[in-house]
Amino acid sequence: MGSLTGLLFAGGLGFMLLAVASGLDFGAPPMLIGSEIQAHAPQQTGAANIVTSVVLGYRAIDTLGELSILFASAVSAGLVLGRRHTTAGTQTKGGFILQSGGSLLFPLMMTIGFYIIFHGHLTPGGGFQGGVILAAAFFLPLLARPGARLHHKSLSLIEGFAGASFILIGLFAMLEGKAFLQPMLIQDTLGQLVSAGTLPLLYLAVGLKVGAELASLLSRLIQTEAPQ
Amino acid sequence: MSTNLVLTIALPLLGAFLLPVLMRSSVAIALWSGPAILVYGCWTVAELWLSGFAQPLSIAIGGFAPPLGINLYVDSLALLFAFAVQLLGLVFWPFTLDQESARRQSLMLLLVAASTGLALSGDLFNLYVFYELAAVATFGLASASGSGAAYVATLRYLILSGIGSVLTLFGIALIYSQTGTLNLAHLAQLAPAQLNNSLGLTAFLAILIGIGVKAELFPVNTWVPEIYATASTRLSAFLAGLLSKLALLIILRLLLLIFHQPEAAQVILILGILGVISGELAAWRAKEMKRMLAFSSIGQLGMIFIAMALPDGKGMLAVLALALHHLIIKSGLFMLAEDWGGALERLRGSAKASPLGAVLFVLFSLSLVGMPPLPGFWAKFVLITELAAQVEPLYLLGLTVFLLATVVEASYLFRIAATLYSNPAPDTLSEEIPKSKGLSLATASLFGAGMIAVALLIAPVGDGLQAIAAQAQDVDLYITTVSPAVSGGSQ
Amino acid sequence: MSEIELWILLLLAVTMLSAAVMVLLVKNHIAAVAAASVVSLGLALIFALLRAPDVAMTEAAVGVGLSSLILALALRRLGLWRLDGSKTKTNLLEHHVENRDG
Amino acid sequence: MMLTLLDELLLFSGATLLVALFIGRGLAAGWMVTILYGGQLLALLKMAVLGYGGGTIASSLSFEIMGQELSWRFDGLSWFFALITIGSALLSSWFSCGAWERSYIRQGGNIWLFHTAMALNVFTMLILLASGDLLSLFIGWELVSWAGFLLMVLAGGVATSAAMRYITYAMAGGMAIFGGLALIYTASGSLQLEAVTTAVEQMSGAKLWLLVILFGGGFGVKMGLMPFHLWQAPAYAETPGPGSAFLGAISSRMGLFAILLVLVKLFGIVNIESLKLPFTPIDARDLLAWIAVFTIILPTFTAMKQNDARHLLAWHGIGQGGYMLLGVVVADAMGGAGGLLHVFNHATYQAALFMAVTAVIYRTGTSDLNKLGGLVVRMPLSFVVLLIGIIGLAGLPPMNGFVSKWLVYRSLLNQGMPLLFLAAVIGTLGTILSVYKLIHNIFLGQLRVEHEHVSEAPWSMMIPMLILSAIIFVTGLLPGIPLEWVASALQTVGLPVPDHTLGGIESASGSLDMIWVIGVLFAGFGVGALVFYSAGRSKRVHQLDNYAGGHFLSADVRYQYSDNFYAGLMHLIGGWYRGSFLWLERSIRSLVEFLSLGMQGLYRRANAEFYLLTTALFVIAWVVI
Amino acid sequence: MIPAVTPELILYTTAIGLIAIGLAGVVLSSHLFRMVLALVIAEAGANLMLVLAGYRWDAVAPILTSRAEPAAMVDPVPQALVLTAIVIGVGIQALAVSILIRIRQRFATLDRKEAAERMDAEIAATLGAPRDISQEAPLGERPLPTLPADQINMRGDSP
Repeated sequence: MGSLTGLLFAGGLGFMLLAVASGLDFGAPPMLIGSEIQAHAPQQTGAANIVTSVVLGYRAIDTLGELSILFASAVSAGLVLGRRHTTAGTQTKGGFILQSGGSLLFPLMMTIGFYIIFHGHLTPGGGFQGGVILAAAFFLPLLARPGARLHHKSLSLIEGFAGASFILIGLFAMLEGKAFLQPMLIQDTLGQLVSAGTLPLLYLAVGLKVGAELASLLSRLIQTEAPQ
Repeated sequence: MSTNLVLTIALPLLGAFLLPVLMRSSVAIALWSGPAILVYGCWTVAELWLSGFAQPLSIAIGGFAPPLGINLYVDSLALLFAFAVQLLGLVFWPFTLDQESARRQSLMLLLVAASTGLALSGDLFNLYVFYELAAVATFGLASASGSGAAYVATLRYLILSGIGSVLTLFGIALIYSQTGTLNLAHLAQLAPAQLNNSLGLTAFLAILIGIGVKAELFPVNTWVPEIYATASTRLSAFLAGLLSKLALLIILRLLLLIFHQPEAAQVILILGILGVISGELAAWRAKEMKRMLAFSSIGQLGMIFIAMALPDGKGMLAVLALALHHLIIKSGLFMLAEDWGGALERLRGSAKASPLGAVLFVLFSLSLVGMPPLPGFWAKFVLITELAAQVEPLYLLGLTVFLLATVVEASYLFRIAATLYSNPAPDTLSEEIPKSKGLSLATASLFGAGMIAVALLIAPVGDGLQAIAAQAQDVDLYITTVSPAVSGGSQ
Repeated sequence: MSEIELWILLLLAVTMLSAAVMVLLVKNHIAAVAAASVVSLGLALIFALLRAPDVAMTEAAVGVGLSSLILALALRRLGLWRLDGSKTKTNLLEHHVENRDG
Repeated sequence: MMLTLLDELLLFSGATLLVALFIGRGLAAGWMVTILYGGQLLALLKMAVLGYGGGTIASSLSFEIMGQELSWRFDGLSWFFALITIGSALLSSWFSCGAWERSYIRQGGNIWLFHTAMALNVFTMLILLASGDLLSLFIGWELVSWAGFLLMVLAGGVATSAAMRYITYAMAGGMAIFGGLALIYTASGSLQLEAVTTAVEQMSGAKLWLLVILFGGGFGVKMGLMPFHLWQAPAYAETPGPGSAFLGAISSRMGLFAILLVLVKLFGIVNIESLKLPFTPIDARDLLAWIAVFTIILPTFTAMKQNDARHLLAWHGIGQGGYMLLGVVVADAMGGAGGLLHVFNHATYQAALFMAVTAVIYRTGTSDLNKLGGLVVRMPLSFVVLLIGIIGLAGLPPMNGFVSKWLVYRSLLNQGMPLLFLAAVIGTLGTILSVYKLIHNIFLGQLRVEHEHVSEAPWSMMIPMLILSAIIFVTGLLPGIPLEWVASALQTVGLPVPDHTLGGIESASGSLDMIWVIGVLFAGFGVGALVFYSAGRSKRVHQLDNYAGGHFLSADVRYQYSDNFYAGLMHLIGGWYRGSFLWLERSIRSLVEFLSLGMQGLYRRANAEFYLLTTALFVIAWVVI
Repeated sequence: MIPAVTPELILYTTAIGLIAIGLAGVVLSSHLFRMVLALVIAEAGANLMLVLAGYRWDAVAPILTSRAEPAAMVDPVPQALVLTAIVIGVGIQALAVSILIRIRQRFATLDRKEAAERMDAEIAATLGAPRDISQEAPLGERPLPTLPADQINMRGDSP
């Protein structure tokens, strides 16, 4: 009975939301700030990828908040899962293919990850996507050799300093008399790698932070003991 | 320097990121960096306030003019709450020195940063981000007590809050689809033309329910008794005292600036009334102090929601007064509850063991039920005069419920007070009687002193609040301060 | 939007919605996680169709990859990593789970 | 800044509170506080002009908070009530010094808290009496409520639950007043006293009814008016001795003061009279009068069943409040004067009675009427005080209670309200019956063995009792003295003032001159005494110099029983005691308990997401459809 | 009348359908892990909704290829928002999963009701307070209060 009500209510809510959404003019958004940003982004941020200029320029503090959320959840997960238990003995090693594949893939993935990060202001992709790939790169050896330990100290160093540098870049702008997180050093070479001033630096910070965060999160997950 | 205000958000974040690293190198620096940052934050806000702050101002982050970039909107209300956040962050700072303290402290710093952001931000999605940050930090701190019950309670809270976020995000999506902007001032400009319809209302209600989870809005507050019973008392005090008020502040800003429809106010009113009824009645039967406080805070927030539902921002002063009053009193009561956990029966004779604590409890209770010279009375007075001025029967129902709830409140609060002052059961040893002592008692005394100071200075405080309320409810002032100008429209 | 895109969209929508339902109804947890990642994958494709390559990439990396990885790891740690779902009833309409340890 | 006389009084009172608060632990503190009460009385007497003719004296204290003006002032009415307040505080405090104080401390009582609570009560009452606008009235009201709570809760144990019950009632009353205040503020935009008049002019019938119910109910709770009377008796009775004398004398009269101020003075009896109860010939004034009458009858008959002297007196206190309200509601010259005079008279004899009972408790350790008896031979002075007190309480000449009750009866007859008169007389009958039980079971009959060595109450207790007795008799003989003050108070609230002389009342429909009445009475006594002493020699025998059933009596044999008093009468009327109000109170409590249970169920292990879903569905459906 | 199958119908249905399915899943699941999964699905729906807010017919992705032609682009802002939202979502999901692991270790159950019961029992035990409602018979306690009639001391009844 209760479940039926739940289903009906969820369906009803969906139907009503749909009815409301049907009042929207799909495909012709007002784009009040969208078109404005589109017009000014190249001059103001120097990034060809306008999404990047929004993420790291116009709404940089959102991104900072988002990094903080990821950090908060990693810290919380650390608090919840407590100190890591080494349960390597109970786990079987990955097969040969996985192992060798892992060691082969590692440099490749690192390269791809950094590539994506550094081209975030030009092409789709950026710190988050690259960061995930970096995390995967770190994580792969762990999957292949469960006994292997990630270097947690260095991970947490990266984690802390990457996040801090994002803020410090922002504060640096303030020192220069500009606003917090204001993009600087914009070159007039749209489409080039060094066109977007501090934006790629920010993305690098994001990428490193996301990568380190996720890697430590995953390793923490994999190293918690399984229930008997 | 007004732009330094950004530092009240940025520095705690910086501190949070670096704390785990610092902890590895120097424990002393790590231990004191958090409080130092918060002291600096307090000072920054206070300095701005004292240096003749009169006109609200808007700080553009990243140097992009408001509707494009994100801005902080700084008026007296926002400053007041920003100050409260930094101060309470300091008061409730987890001073411990174990392996996990770095994590806990960095979560606390994140919570402070997020709360400050909630108080200051002038952008809808940015508010959402800070809201989520506060939520995640809360989850971490709530589960940090490490008991199984705390994990279950946190998970239940997390899922409820997650669903709330989905609804909020949906509401934001609706608003953005309709108007194409996220800046509150810009939305306030566009709202009469574009959001004054059922779509706007739906968006508001979705956001209301989503954010209401934190603001202890009636049916989505079932996490309250669970979390407050399992989390550390300091966290509960921070959540009940401050974070709920910040969520409320967001709803209030949305209501004042953007959604003027009477239906929005009515929904809030009805849910507020139900919240008062359910919270106060549930508290009446609570057998344990923390639960009693949890339920009572649901009831109190219901009262604030009732005040918020008054049309045309009339309830602004009442909301402000009730919220600040509740902030002081509930924090103090939670600090007392820190040592007075357990069944209420166990508290018999506690007044002898800790007279100061018992006196504080009675004072807080008196203020909570609105005994005249104490601040609670004035807050309630402002509310009921505004409520009685309304013609709609629903508001009068709210008034009646409010008055009756106060009676129930007095009944259960003073039952506890009577227990404190009664003689202990004959077979209890004096060591078994819980005492209120040490840091928690000192903190509670701090809030007690604050309350008495407000009671003595009620006239200037009242004038100040009136000025703040008048400034906050001035929509035109908000718009002109931010002055969101967009040259091109949609093409 | 062209005709073909419309059909692709329809196909994706149907797949995603049915995968979403599967997430809740299917007995095996692994299958549920897999279904969830199908939803994410569909979403990524839709994002791509909607001219949002950044979002599509992120969704693919985070939603399909990372999120599934986390969930799968969690399944192992939770002791739910079983390929046969016969013993576990986590059915949507069931209120009690016979098998406590999952 | 010049201090006005009122400022002096309030400062004095505040100083008393501070003295009690900071140096109230020593034994001498009681005397110090008592002397300070005397000082307050002097300060009040400096304002005696208020009691003889009127005018107002304002305090230089005033605030403006959140746009509300707060001010304080004294007029004839306030002065009259303040006189009773300070007078009873002075005598109660005097009574508590010395012997009683020592025994209280020996029993583990906190004398410091007691003195502080008393001083706080007096201070808050003065603030209430001085209120110059509705807001300060409410502030004073709440302060008095909580101060009373403090005094009641002192004794602990049983007293705590009684006080808890009191505070729940008082909060309910306070909130009703708060609601009424809000309505007036809405109607007139101000909380000055005149705002009530403005509001009354603007309001419709239904709203006026609401206002009368809110204010009448709110103030009535304090007075212990009919449906709200249950709290009062246990709360007053369980307060430590002198405290209950003080509370019984004045505390609940604050409700009458507020009713006089708000309903009679500002609302106007005429306006109350114009409110008709739909479908009946009754108007709001009749309703109040009938409530007053039932408040006389039911508690009085409840008092008759009490077996504890303090509870018996406390129940009477409720009933006597009914006479006061009745007189005030009748609102002609005699009724108003009778009602107000009764406030004074009641304070005197009620304090005397409570003190006498406390003296008995001090000596015997009990106030259980079934465990006492025959004390007249051991405590003759206390017996006399109690006798004077109960004559006053029963409203018989030559004591002061007779005058005020006579005035009330007279006005009822004058105004053509025979049914009310009849009911009031039934109430008096109950009073006489039950006070006889009181004096008989304590002082008359067989002395108990365990009380063989009891002695008279110590002088520290005796002197205030004797002073009160003297006041009771003197104001019974010369009612013109208090009637002068009453006249001034009546003038302040706008009620007609009767023609009064030193000996009583002059009026066309019948005058009363107590000097004559008492002269005749004593002449009668004299004749009786003459007959008694001239008729022959009387012989004194010892109580036990007697026999029953062929056996000589000894002290350890009970031959005189006092329990199950009035068995015959109870056989007749016992069936009427149904405890309906208790039942009502308990049902409300159960209802709250039940709802509370339900609400906890709502929160406990709730499917929160389902609530969220449901709410979202309904609110969105509401706006979409 | 059956509405024509337009892209917006499909897209909005998908987005809101995902939200509704997620909501229903959270409400109805009896397993905590499935609740987390349902939450993930609902979040996906909200993200899609947000992207839809910025879509524009016949526009290109918001990436400038050269400075010359500012062609019609889709709105970049919602895309930035969704980027943020996705990462937030995964963060919350990771936290939820780690809490799940702990619950599983402590209580050896992931059933929603059982976990809630265990939580209640543990809260009651740590707080030392009697549980508000007896477990066997919900609302079964006599609703009449345990009125301390003997204490309140009502000597004699009123008629």
